[in-house]
Amino acid sequence: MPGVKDQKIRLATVWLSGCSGCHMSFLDMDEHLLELQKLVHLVFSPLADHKCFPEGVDVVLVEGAVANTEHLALAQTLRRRSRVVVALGDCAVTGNVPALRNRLDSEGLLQAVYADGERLPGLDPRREVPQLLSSVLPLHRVIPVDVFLPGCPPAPRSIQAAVGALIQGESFVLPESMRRFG
Amino acid sequence: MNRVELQAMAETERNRQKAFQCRFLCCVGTPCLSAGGGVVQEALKQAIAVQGLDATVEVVGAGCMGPCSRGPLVRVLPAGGEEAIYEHMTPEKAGALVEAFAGPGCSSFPEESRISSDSPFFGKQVKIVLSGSGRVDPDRLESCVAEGAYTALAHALREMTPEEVCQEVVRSGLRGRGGAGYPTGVKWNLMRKAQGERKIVVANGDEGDPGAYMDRTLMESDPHRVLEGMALAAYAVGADQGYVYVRGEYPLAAQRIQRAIQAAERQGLLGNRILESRFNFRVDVRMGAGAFVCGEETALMASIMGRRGQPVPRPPYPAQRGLWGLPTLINNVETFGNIAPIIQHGGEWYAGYGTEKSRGTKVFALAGKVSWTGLIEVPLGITLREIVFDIGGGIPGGRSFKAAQTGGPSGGCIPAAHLDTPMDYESLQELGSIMGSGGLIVMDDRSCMPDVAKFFMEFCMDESCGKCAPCRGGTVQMVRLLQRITDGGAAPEDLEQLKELCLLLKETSLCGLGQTAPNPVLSTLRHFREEYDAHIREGRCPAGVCDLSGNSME
Amino acid sequence: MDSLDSASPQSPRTSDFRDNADARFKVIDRVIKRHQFQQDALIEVLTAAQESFGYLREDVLAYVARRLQLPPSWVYGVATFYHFFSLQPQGHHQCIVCLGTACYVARSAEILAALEKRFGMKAGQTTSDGELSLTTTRCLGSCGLAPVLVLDGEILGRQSAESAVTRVEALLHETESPSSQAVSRSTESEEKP
Amino acid sequence: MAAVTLTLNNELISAREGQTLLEVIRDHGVDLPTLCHLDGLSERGACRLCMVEVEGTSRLLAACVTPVQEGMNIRTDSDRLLRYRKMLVELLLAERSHVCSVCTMNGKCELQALAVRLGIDHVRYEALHPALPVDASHGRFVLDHNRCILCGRCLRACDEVEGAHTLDVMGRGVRSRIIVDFNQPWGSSFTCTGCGKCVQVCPTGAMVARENIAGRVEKRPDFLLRILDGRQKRVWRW
Repeated sequence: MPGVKDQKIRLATVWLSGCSGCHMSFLDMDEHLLELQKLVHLVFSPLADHKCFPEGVDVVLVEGAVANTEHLALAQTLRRRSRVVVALGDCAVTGNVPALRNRLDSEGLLQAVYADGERLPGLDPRREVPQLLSSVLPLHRVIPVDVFLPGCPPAPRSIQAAVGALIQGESFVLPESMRRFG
Repeated sequence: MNRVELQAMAETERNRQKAFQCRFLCCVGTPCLSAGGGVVQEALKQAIAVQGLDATVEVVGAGCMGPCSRGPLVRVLPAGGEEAIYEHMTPEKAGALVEAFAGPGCSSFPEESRISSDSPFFGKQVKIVLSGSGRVDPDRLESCVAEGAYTALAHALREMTPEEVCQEVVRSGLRGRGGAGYPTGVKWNLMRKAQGERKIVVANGDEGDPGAYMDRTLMESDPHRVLEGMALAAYAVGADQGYVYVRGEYPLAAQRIQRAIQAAERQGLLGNRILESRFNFRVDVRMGAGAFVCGEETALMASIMGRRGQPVPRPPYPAQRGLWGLPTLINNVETFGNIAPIIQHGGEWYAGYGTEKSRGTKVFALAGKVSWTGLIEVPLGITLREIVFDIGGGIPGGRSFKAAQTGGPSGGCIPAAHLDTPMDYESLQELGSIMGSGGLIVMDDRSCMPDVAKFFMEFCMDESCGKCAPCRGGTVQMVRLLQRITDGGAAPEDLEQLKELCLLLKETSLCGLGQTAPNPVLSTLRHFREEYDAHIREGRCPAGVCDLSGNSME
Repeated sequence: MDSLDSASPQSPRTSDFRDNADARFKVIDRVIKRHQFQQDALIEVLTAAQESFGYLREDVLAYVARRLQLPPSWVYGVATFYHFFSLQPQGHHQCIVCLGTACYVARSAEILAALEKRFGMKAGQTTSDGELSLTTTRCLGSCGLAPVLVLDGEILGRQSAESAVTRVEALLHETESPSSQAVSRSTESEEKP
Repeated sequence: MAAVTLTLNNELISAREGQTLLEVIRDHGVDLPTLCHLDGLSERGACRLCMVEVEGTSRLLAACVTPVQEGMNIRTDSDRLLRYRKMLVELLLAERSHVCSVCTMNGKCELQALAVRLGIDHVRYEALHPALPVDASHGRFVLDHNRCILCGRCLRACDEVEGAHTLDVMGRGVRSRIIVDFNQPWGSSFTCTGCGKCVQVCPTGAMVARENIAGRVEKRPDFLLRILDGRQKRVWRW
């Protein structure tokens, strides 16, 4: 059925620096996921096993803040390869909890977590952890973002409304009743 | 002291001065003192003592003579001869001067280091406010009285009603010299009609604009001129208490004003029953402690009352409810400097200088990349070109003129294309700058305009009092954006955001600091947009000032 | 501030300054009296206090607040609003770099950067040995001499990054041997309760 | 008191002389956001959210400190005003670390509510994330500087209503901060009466009561008028 396949919307979800709560909220759409599944191809997601971000993505939901060079590179890639970028949840929108480290310097942070900590002996963060950015940034400080879905996490129905509109190719503004900040 | 005694004092002093064959006036303003003026004065005195000339030659400390970058300056006034100013004086040169005088031919002073009196630096100036600066000894009341101090006050107290004094000021067309340019006479009339148990007059000497030092110079050089202006104002509006608020950075000015007040009070020229009239006026000095925002009148009042210098919303205006709830008249020090000449010579005489809407003269502190820097007084309406190229002698080192910055952090940059703009309140405003208090900084082609804008924005950020949200948060964000531009990490949208913030601050800030803080950005964006574009789109600083390699992302 | 962390709510070091025979408190008293105990004279009183103590120690602020019958936070708020007041002891030597417009156009920022680099400090700080305080100012009104540096009150005009570093080094060198000044200073700071 | 007539968003209305524009606007049910204003406290005019357009003046006026005048023509909802309000709230959000998800006031916060009302879904400005402390030294209250918007309600309540003047602001500009006494831990304050008025009037999570930290916060900023009327007029409205 190649024809049918081509008509499906190419949806991606990305998990940067965050707790995965927004993905959980996405999954909390429950039975609506089944409807969604008929309309979209999930081409990249932490929920599936994809190695690299594909070309020609229609809508990408990005959870989490941009905390290290790997996030930065992925953000830039997904922007190039996607039509609509959605900042999903407070970490992507404001930096939220990950950005709390911005008042500390990143060297001291690595030291505290990987050297002074007891659980991960022998791990060299400079080799095995992607280089931290000097500060954690919300997604829109790194790439242009088309839609913001604030919330920690955003409510499933907000995600559903947004995704529903966007995969129809419509522009999306969160209805007033669903608005929230933080 | 009464009017007759005042005249007698002047006469005695003039006769005393005439008795000398030669008088050496040494500038004791801050710029000359920091260039070694004190040593020069001592050397002169010593040389005179050595030559045994004490009876025939006098060495006097006098105020600012103008070309500050050429200090220490000494003015030589030989009896009957032609006066001369000597620049870059040293103790050796001072000795040589005295020797030349003592030698044969009396007034054959050396040509070396002598500033030609027909130098264009002086030629285009008109000294009204500064007429006494550099001629009187600020620490001797007699010296000031000899040059006419307090005669206008004596005249007004005897011959004029308060209304007439106000009317004379209205007729002069004088506008506030602190920056905003509000008509002084109108302000006085409002104040005169204000109801209050007592009224207060404040001289705003919190000259915070970097590059501006007109008020300091006036207070240091001719303090009685300021006090007389204040007393006339007090008489006109019915006040009996005055404050001179002096910027904390100006200890010498505060000291001179303080001494002048004491001297004037001793002679009954200030205090109770001034000049044996029924007019009482006491003046006190209040020192700032380092806060630019205290130049704003409501913040200044808070500071005089010993509080955090944070502005409060107007109305009520100070004229309605000012210091301790009393009607308060606040004028700039330079504004007060204009009053005595206006009363003495009449408002119409004063209005004969300047332009239709900007009457009189204005003192500018000319600094930056010009050959002659210093303090100048010119009729309003003179062109920027005349100031920079005639008075200032042009740009040194074969560089080219790029912009002149007026009005300090609240002002803007005027590009070469507008060099023929007349310096008056309206023309400057049309160009996106302001007259401001009178700082005029000339920049050559080695100045980067976004960098200059960042400099002023940082200034405003540091000096924001932190009370209102747009100024407190907005200045920081604007500095960040300008930092990104000068670092090479900015995107074209950043420029849009910068412009939007400019409007926000301008329209929503609580006081003048925030409202005018965007001016340097707006004016450089208007006249030097291509430099911003070069930074943002081409990653290049045309003036070679910014290091654009450090992209701010990492 | 550190001394306060352990202070009990009833604490107020009132007794501290009652017993204080330090003549410098009398200087404050004189200024307060001259201003007839007016609360409005707070800035003048703080200025006088800083002149006699070198900086505004916590107990000095407390003394001023009590004498003028002002709440502590009011006095602290005023003392931290104005640039001139320092709540930290200053170095033996003061170096001020003018960052006024004329000086900035004459590249005084480079002078500041050179000094910061040479002495390993930022503007507003004092070296750990208490020898040098580096601060900035926005215009001293000596624009004809730009760029300007003030070393221990002496205004030096037309400076460059190199000349500035040299001048400061020379100044520090002068007092490198344990001078009497340094000794008296260190005992003074030990007096602090 | 004499009545004046004026126009509010194209509607002719009347007001009492001596009222502020804000009072009049609110009396007529028009929603004008404020943060620093609080009934019962002196006006500070600092948040600039209540700025309105008045015909004949090129400048915007802060409604809270502008007295009504006969014949004024006021607009509260122009595009320009909405844009500025949004920017002002964004600036406040960028200034400190307002991490709503881990705030006890989440859902009760006036700043957060305002962001929602103004349709702010992200902050365009660079978050400054200053390193500010949380003062949990007091037995009953917590002061979290990271959530403070410097509206000054707490210090006015402390000074004007309680009369203690324990709180004030130190520093200036973006480094301004609320202080207790000599900038000391709240718990060591010798002037604080522990009345909690500051906590009640704080619009954000900068001041909260300890017992609320894990639970739901209920602040009652309207109590001020009740006690002030009780004290001054001997009437108690509740």
